[in-house]
This record gives sequence, structure tokens and C-alpha cells, in this order.
Amino acid sequence: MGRLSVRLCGIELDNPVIAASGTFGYGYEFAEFYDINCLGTFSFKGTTGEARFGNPTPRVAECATGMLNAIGLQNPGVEKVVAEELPRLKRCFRKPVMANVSGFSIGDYVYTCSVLDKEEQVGWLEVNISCPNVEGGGMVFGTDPKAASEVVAAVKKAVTKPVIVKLSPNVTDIVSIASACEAAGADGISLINTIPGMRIDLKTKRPVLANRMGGYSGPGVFPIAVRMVYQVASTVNIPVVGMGGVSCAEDVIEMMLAGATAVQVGTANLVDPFACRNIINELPAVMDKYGIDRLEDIIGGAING
Amino acid sequence: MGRLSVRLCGIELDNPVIAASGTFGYGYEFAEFYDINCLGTFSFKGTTGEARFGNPTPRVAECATGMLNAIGLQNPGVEKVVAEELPRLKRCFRKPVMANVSGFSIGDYVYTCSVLDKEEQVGWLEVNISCPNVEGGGMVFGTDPKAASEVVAAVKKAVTKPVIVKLSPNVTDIVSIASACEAAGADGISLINTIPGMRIDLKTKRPVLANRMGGYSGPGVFPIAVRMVYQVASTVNIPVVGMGGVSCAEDVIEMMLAGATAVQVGTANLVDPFACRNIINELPAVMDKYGIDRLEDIIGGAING
Amino acid sequence: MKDSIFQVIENRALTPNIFKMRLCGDVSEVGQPGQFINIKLDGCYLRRPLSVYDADPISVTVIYKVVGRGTEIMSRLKNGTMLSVMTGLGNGFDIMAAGERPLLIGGGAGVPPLYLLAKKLVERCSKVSVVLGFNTITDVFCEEEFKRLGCEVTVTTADGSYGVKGFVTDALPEGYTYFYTCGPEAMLKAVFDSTGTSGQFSFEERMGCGFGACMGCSCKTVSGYKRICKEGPVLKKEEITWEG
Amino acid sequence: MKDSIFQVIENRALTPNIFKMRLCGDVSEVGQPGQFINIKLDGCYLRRPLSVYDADPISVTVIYKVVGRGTEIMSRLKNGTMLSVMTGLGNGFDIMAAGERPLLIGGGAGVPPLYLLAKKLVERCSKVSVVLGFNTITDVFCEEEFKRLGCEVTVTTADGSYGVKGFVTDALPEGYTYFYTCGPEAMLKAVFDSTGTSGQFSFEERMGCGFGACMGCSCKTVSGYKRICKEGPVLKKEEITWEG
Ligand SMILES: Cc1cc2nc3c(=O)[nH]c(=O)nc-3n(C[C@H](O)[C@H](O)[C@H](O)COP(=O)(O)OP(=O)(O)OC[C@H]3O[C@@H](n4cnc5c(N)ncnc54)[C@H](O)[C@@H]3O)c2cc1C
Ligand SMILES: Cc1cc2nc3c(=O)[nH]c(=O)nc-3n(C[C@H](O)[C@H](O)[C@H](O)COP(=O)(O)OP(=O)(O)OC[C@H]3O[C@@H](n4cnc5c(N)ncnc54)[C@H](O)[C@@H]3O)c2cc1C
Ligand SMILES: Cc1cc2nc3c(=O)[nH]c(=O)nc-3n(C[C@H](O)[C@H](O)[C@H](O)COP(=O)(O)O)c2cc1C
Ligand SMILES: Cc1cc2nc3c(=O)[nH]c(=O)nc-3n(C[C@H](O)[C@H](O)[C@H](O)COP(=O)(O)O)c2cc1C
Ligand code: FES
Ligand code: FES
Repeated sequence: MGRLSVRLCGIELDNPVIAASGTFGYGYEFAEFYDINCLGTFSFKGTTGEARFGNPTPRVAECATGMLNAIGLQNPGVEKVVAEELPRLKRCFRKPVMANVSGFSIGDYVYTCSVLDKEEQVGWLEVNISCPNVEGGGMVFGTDPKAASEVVAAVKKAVTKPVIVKLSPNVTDIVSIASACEAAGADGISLINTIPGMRIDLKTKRPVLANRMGGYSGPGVFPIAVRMVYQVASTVNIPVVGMGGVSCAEDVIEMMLAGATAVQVGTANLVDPFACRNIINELPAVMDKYGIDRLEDIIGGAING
Repeated sequence: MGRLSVRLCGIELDNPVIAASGTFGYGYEFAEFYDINCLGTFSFKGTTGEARFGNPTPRVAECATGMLNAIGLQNPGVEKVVAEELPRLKRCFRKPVMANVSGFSIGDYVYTCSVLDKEEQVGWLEVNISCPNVEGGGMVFGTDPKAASEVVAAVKKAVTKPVIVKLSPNVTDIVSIASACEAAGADGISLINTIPGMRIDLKTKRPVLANRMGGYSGPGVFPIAVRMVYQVASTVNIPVVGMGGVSCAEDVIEMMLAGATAVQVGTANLVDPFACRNIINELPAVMDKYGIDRLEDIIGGAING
Repeated sequence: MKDSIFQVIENRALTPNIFKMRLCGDVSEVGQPGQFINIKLDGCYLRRPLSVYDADPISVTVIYKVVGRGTEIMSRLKNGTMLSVMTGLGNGFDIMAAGERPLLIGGGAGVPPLYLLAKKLVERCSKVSVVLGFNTITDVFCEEEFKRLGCEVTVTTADGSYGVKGFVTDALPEGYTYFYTCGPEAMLKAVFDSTGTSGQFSFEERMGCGFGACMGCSCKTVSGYKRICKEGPVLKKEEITWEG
Repeated sequence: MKDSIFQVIENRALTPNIFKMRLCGDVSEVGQPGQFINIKLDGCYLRRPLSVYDADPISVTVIYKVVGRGTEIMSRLKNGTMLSVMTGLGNGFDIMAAGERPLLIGGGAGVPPLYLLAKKLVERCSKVSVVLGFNTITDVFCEEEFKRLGCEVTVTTADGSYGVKGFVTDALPEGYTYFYTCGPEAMLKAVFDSTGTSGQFSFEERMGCGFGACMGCSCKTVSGYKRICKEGPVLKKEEITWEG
């Protein structure tokens, strides 16, 4: 194992840097810029059972250090992903990929996960529970420990690959949600998803986004993300994948010290398509600067001790 | 009434700009820089029944666009505030001031509020319910609608001046907390307080703050604050005081379009002691640019319509 | 697509709020007229997309209207400033469809991408007509540039202070074989309804990435959703639905 | 206290990671030795506090160690850069207490504020002794400057590569009437324990505002909490408790 490598739910990553879901498409746009095999891996665009067209535009709004998005989970549906996107990806990416799954009912999640579970290219299932629970009256799965654990338990029964549950930060008590997921059998926790936010256009005097609210991401959320990763990693005994505003090698190390086994980079990719590659290239020098020999050694280093 | 003036719970403010609690001391440090009577008003440092020394240092940490603080409500206690701070303030500020109150039990809040309610200089009581509820087992008053409404109801019974309840953003559903406060008799809602966050020092590999976590404030929280102000203002029928990351006249207008009747400026004062005065001076030109005649007319302008 | 460093070598006002900026750098990916570049500015988190106005072997030129913080910052950039610029974005206009007498219809800040297009079309068509619409006389720019290429140029102003009084649709010439248009959405709709031939429309949409990664700019077409930054910004008339 | 614009007129390395920067501007509030200024840097949200090293009627000089992002940015500032600087912060050293033979004890990045202090003390005292502690020979700075003022200077290095081997407390002279010290907290504690007279200590603390508004820098003393930025950074020996 190299200086940078980490083990995530039994699979070794050459480095802890994972491009985050929704900011890396199905990979090949970035393969036009560089060889994406340098990544630890990436999490592909949130996939649902049925195709989704998403929300009306404008879907993005700028913030001082970050952005809002209200894409609305646009994706071609899991069957097309398996039939078209994965074969296309295979030509430019030879590592196990993280399959990001969304749903609006437990059945939805189970269906999509079990389809993707069968795909050889898929290494992990990343189950995004920040979607409204249609059966549960629109409440978001990820804001209620009981609803969250039901999704996890159902998915775990249907699949063989490691299940990483992706949490919404928009909760009073992130630890109770994470613990419920762990108890329900989750193999890992990833966080944070975007934080609900809004921008208003002073010219039109209306919200910038057609959807009015959107998810806030980018450097502005970093201190919140570090805190939540720390809280969750201090409590659960499964690996935590940290993300939220990570933009440089120092941020990766800070997330790992907070308890992240691997670190996702999202919005940074949109502004600089080379963001992940640059971060990976910078890691060894930054590790030297802070006297870090192997990244695996620092996971959770800031907790207690 | 001037172009900039607004009415907050029956008291007219020359302009909607209020310096936020904890970032403006008891006013006189800023009076050394400029005549603070140009402010709409300011909210003084969170005051408790007993004197508090607060947390060990480091108490502040820098973020990309903002800061963390874990001051821990250092204040001389309400009796000294009345005996020493208010008379000293009187010499440099002739407007009604907002009295920010914290507490660790309902009795605490009631005591401090009723003492301050009697002070002629006090215009409004701003009741900060982001403190841990010692009786309720450490849970924060502001994260539970029931606990929040109990504080509000008890305080309302004990005072005559308008009670503005200051909410913590660290909740799944801000609207339910705001509605509970309204139902319990609150005269206004102010939000947002800081968001729990953490930074880790790569050199020491420990959290920067002695308290490990602190409250995140500054421009990085602005989109979250605008969203919450919008959500709350869309629901309640009492005035909302908006804050969180406001740093320029445009931000004030955005907050007002989201539904704020008045706008507090916090962290910006720490970086630039003239922040509030500059914002007030810039407002007329920015209003002209966006075709705004009177600020009162735009309150909640982005809601529905 | 390429992300590289460009240097500002010219940046000046054409009208009180329209600026022309020439950027020197690796233009190997600056290809089709109608494609755009995406500029990273100090002080703005997202990049700013601008159509290619003109290009030569060492530089690319854009013309932009100051409408907000980013373009305001841009207007103050000095010669010599280095910028990270992504080039070769979007599909661009398909010039093969032009026929003998294409018509170019531009409105305000939508005029710039038509210039490089006109440059290409005058080489292959017998006549290229251009209609440029502005609000008022002080907004008019680029009329001379199109004339110098040999195009037949009509200018309209909404207030009649210059050229034909009215909108571009009040001054469409007869006998064009095909059209290309770019401008505010209300103008595009009017052009859609007023034109007799087929044609191509260049759209604007708020963008997260500008290179197809975020789905921020998706737009409904008769053949499903398309990303304005990737399968657009140019859509054919036949593809367009106006439902958003 | 005053917030105004200063211009960088000198910024150069004294050692591989210690820089000297001279800032030209309104110095009317730069008063007592031991006071500090607070500098706003492009790219850092909070200001950076630095002690006044020297001052004259048109400028103020600081000496700083590059330890993180802010000081790194600072070290790359070019002459002519304009900075927003708050001046006249903190209480400063009380020079009236010095007696005839004061002793100044500085460690590393804590040396700078002692220079302006020494400058004032040499005017009123019969002898001013200075002990400067560093890690190694390449870290040593300012020895000559103190000597030129007429001070009796002893330098210590932890590794013995220059001057006396050891810590400042291994080289304290005899017969001083009072002392002033600034340096890392571990050194301050050692000085506290090793000194026979009364004296003054300059402390560092992470700051939110630097002018008394946020309570970010409060520190326990025998007479209650004090703000390092306002009632500090200088505390008298008698006031100090080491409980944080
Ligand atoms: C493919 C394409 C080509 C373009 N070509 C030109 C051109 O040649 N000349 C020109 O003047 N303008 C052009 N625009 C519009 C230009 O991108 C915007 O005017 C500019 O981004 C506004 O930035 P701002 O910071 O000044 O405005 P702000 O309103 O402060 O910007 C806030 C955010 O909204 C985005 N935004 C605002 N208006 C638009 C818009 N109309 N289209 C897309 N995003 C917007 C900004 O990029 C930024 O992310 C083009 C847009 C697109 C999508
Ligand atoms: C009153 C006072 C006077 C000072 N005088 C000098 C001086 O003359 N020369 C000198 O080299 N240094 C001095 N310092 C320390 C100097 O302020 C820090 O080294 C500097 O702020 C580090 O900034 P950075 O961005 O490089 O480090 P980072 O670690 O990246 O800074 C992150 C944050 O922590 C704060 N911080 C980090 N270290 C310190 C510290 N030791 N003290 C206070 N805040 C810190 C920064 O200001 C910033 O807010 C003084 C500090 C204080 C409080
Ligand atoms: C445009 C965009 C689309 C996103 N789509 C998804 C998605 O489909 N599924 C998901 O789990 N997270 C999605 N996210 C959230 C990111 O994966 C990530 O959790 C979040 O943006 C925080 O990280 P960042 O600040 O590095 O972007 C999306 C984020 C953005 C900006
Ligand atoms: C240093 C500091 C101290 C604060 N102390 C208090 C306080 O005592 N009471 C309170 O209600 N809010 C307190 N706050 C929160 C602010 O009043 C404000 O709600 C928050 O910082 C968001 O606004 P801003 O981003 O403009 O700072 C404090 C904030 C800071 C930065
Ligand atoms: S802007 Fe990101 S896909 Fe078009
Ligand atoms: S740093 Fe704000 S009070 Fe001292």
C-alpha cells in the first residue's frame, strides 16, 4: 500500500480522493481533460429507478464561496445507466466506481440498488437519503432516524456490495441519524450532502432558482462539514466518507483528521475540472509539510487523544 | 418616515441595520470609531443572570469566508450590565437598544428579561434560545418547539416590552420552531444564530478551538440565512429580523426581500468596525440602482407574488 | 475543451456598458462560431460564460455587457491580467445549413457570436444579411464591423433613435434561405414566430460548470433534455419547445 | 484606534522565514511600544495582528514569522500594495516601571515589540540588557539593531550554534531592576519562574476583532478576565495566573 492509499469497506483506494456525485457526471466529460484513473474513485450522478428530467431552470445560483443547485436528480434511469453509461465509462475508468442511488420510496431504493449491485464495475452503493419520502408524506428520509434505518435495512437485504449511506446535513442531530444507519447495517456513512439555501435576484426581486431553494455546496460549507464528520466519526464504528467544500490537499487532510476514511470533492470540479487531479498531486508535499507519513494513520487523528 | 426607516414591533428605526449581539460589545468600543447613533439600533452582548467567564481560549478560528466562535457567553451578569454598561452606553447612544438575553433555565430567562425590561434604554428583548437547557438535560431550547414555546410564554408573562426570539439554525425544521414561538406570544423572530462548525489545525492535529466546536458566522452562512428567513417569514405573521453573513447594502436588501423587517450585521463588524455605518451610507445608492423607493415596501417582496 | 491561462491584451468600452476584451493564449480549441469560453475571475466563485466574438491564431475576443458583479469586475481588468479560461465549449452554429442567403439576427448582448459566424458565412454565401436590434442609439455597437465584412446590415432601435424604429422582427429582410439568431429570450421567441425558414438559435442559461458535468443548464427540446453548455448553446428551430 | 490605508514600502526577508515590512500611512495612533496593529489581507477573512517593531512620523514597521496562510500571503506583498490596517491597538508596555537597569527578554517571533521598547528605555535608563533566544543560528535576527541602540545583548540558541547554548533563562544577567518579555508561552512561563523582580509579559491569543468587541481573546488574570487585545497584550507579572 502506498502513502496515500486507504481502505474503504474492504476495497483499497490508491488515494482517498473521490469525485462527488452530481459533479462528475458519469465520468467521461472529465476523461476529456485527464486520465481519471488517477482518482481514488468517483461517485456517479444520483441514479433513480425511472428517468428524471429534474427541475426547471435556473437550476444554479452563485454564492460568495460556493453555489446553490436544484438540479432535481436529472438522470436517465438505472436501466439506461447500466445499458449505456457504464459501458461508456468502462472505456475510460478501470477502477470500481461508487454508484450513487436516490429514491422516493423504499421500494425505489431497493430496486435501483439491486440492479446496480449486479454490475461488476460498481464497488460501493452510495445511498443518498436526502430525497423526500413520498410514502412518508414528503418528509425527507434522511431527517428521521426511523425512516433512514428502514431504507438501509431494506437495501442491505437486497445487495451484496458495501452500502454507504449519504446523509443530509439539514438535521438537528446528525449523530442520531448516523447511528440509526449503522444499527440498520450500513457499511459506511458519507456526508455532507448540500445544505438548503436561497439566493434572491435584486433585479427581478425573485429567488434566483426556479425551484426557489437549492442545495448549498462549496468552500462556504466546509466548517459545517468538518464538524459533522467529526461528530459522526466520533460515534460510529464504520468508515466515514467526508465531503463538503473540499478544494485543496489541506482540506483533505483536515477532513481525515476529523475522521474521514476517504474524502469526496464536489463543487470544486465544476469550477476547475482538474481539481481532483491537482489535489492528489499536491497531497505528498502537503503531507511532508505536516509530518504525515501515511494518510491512513491520520484518520480521526483530531478525535480525543 | 424616511426612505430607509422601518417599524419593528411598534418602534421606528431610522434604518433597518442593527449590529448583532456579541459582535458589538455594549457599544462603546465602536463609539470610539464613529457616532453609533447612525445605526437602526444594536443588540448588546448576550447577557445572563449571573456573570459568566466563558470558554477557554482559543475561542475563535478563521474560515474561508467567516469565522468560528466559542466565546461561551462571557458577560458581567445582568446586574452589572444595568449598573455599569447601560449608564456608560447612555453617554454615546440615545436610541432604544436591543437587549440580548441568554439563560440555562426558564427561571434564568425570566429573571434576566424582567430586570432588563425595566430599563428605559431597552427597546426590545432579544431572547437567544440557542443555549443548552440545563433542566431539560442539556438539549438546546431552540431545537425543540415545546421547550422554545415554554421559554417564550414564561418571558412574555414577565415583561412589557416586545420579545424577539432568536432562533438557532441547527434544526431540521426551522418553521416549526418559529411557529411555536409565535403561538407562545413572541412579538418577533430573529435568525440566524451561528451554525455549529469545526476547524482542525494541521500542525497540532487538534481542533483549533479549545471547545472543539464553535459557531460559524460570516458571508459563508448567508445563503442558509436567506433561506431560513424566507421560510419563516413566509409562515409567521410577526416581524422577522434577518441576519447571517450580511456584509453590504445588497445583502441587506436581499434579506429584506426574503422577508426581514430589519437586518442584523454581526461578524462584518469584527473585520471592519465601520461595516454598519458603511452599509447604511451605501443603502440609498443601491436602492436607486434596483429601483427601490422605500425599504419598507420590499419586505418579503420575494415571497410568492 | 481546454483550460489554460490567457492574458488580457485589450479591454475597452464600445458603449457605456458594452466592453470588448481580447485575450491572448492557447486558442487551439477555439473552433466553431457560436461556441463559448468560460472565464474564472478573482472574486467570483463560478466562471462567466461568454461567446467567442472573434478569434485569430494567437487570441480570442469577446464582447460583453456589464450586468452584474462578474462583468463589472471584468470591465476593470487591466492589460496583462492573467485569467484561467476554458475554451472550446458548446456545439456552435452549423454553417453548412446556411444556403445562399443566410440572415443573422442579433439583439443587444446577443450580437457578439454572430460576428465570427458572419466572417465564415461571407466566404461561402452570395449574400449575408444582418439585423441588429438595440434599445437606443447609445447602445449600438458592431454595425461597422459587420459592414466591413460585406454584410447587408440593418439596425433597429426600440425608441427609433437610430436606424429602423422597432424590434428586429420589424426589419427582417425578404428572401433569406436560413437564419441564425442570438439575443434575449423574448426576442428569440418573436424571431421564432416571425421567420419563414428554418434556423438556429443560441440560448443562454445559468451554468454551474459549462462543460457538461453538473446538469445545471438542461433545457427541454422535442428530442429530450439537452445541456445548453454541451449539446447547446445552439439549438435548431425544429428542436425547440418553449416550455422551459 | 484608527483604521486606515497603509502602503507597503519595504518587505524583505531577514532570515529564511522572518520578514520585515514597513508600512507608510497615518501613524497618529501608533503610540506605546508593545501595542500592535491588525492587518487585513486579500484572501484572509480575519485580520492578522502584529506588534509594532518600530515607528517614525510617516511609517510603522513590523517583523513577522511566516507560519501559515496569512503570513505567507504577507511575505509575497510587493512594494506599493495598499492594505487596510488598524493601529493603536492594545495597552502596550508601561515604561515608567523600568527602573535604572531594565532587562528585555525576547524569544523568536516575540522579539519585535522589544525593539521600540528598547529605543524608549535607552533614553531614560542607565543600562538596558537584552536577551534574545532562538532555535538555531539561521533564525537569529535583530541582534545588531539592539546593539546599535546601546543595549547589552546576549543571544541564546537552543542548539548552541550561536551565542550561549540553551534557553533565554540560561542567560539572564544579574542586577536588573525590572523586566519585559515577549515570546512563546513556554518561554514566558520559564521567565516567570526564573526572574527575581517584577516585570511585564506580552501575550498572544487568537483574535476575532483585535479591538475589544468580540471577547475572543479573553484571558484569566488575578483581577478577573482581561481582553488580550484591549487590556493586554501586556500583563504585569502580578496579574498573571497560568490557568488559561
Ligand atoms: C453560452 C453563453 C454565452 C454568452 N455570451 C455572452 C456574450 O457574448 N456577451 C455577453 O454580454 N453576455 C453573454 N452571456 C451572458 C453572460 O454570461 C452573463 O451576462 C454574465 O455571466 C453575467 O455575469 P455577472 O456576474 O455580471 O452577473 P450576475 O447576475 O452578478 O451573475 C450571477 C450569476 O448568474 C450568472 N448569469 C447572470 N446572467 C446570466 C446570463 N444571461 N446567462 C448565463 N448566466 C448568467 C452568472 O454567470 C453568475 O453565475 C452568455 C451566456 C451564455 C450562457
Ligand atoms: C498582539 C499580537 C502581536 C503579535 N505580534 C507578532 C509579531 O510581531 N511578529 C510575529 O511574527 N507574530 C506576531 N503575532 C502572531 C501573529 O499574529 C500570527 O503568527 C499570525 O496571525 C499567523 O497568521 P497566519 O495566517 O500565517 O497563520 P494561520 O495559522 O494560518 O492563521 C489562522 C488564524 O489563526 C490566527 N493565529 C495563528 N497563530 C497565531 C498567534 N500566534 N497569535 C494570534 N493569532 C494567531 C491567525 O491570526 C488567523 O486568524 C502576534 C500576535 C498577537 C496576538
Ligand atoms: C450540481 C450538483 C449536483 C449534485 N447531485 C447530487 C446527486 O445526484 N446525488 C448526491 O448524493 N449528491 C449530489 N450532490 C451533492 C454532492 O455530491 C456533495 O455532497 C455536496 O455538493 C457537498 O460537497 P462539495 O461542497 O464538495 O460540492 C450534488 C452537488 C452539486 C453541486
Ligand atoms: C463573536 C461572536 C459572539 C456572538 N455572541 C452572541 C451572543 O452573545 N448572543 C447571540 O444571540 N448571538 C451571538 N452571536 C451570533 C450573532 O449575533 C449572529 O447571530 C451570527 O453571528 C450571524 O450573523 P453574522 O454572520 O452577521 O455574524 C455571536 C456571534 C459572534 C461572531
Ligand atoms: S453548466 Fe454544467 S452541465 Fe451545463
Ligand atoms: S479579539 Fe475581539 S475582544 Fe479581543
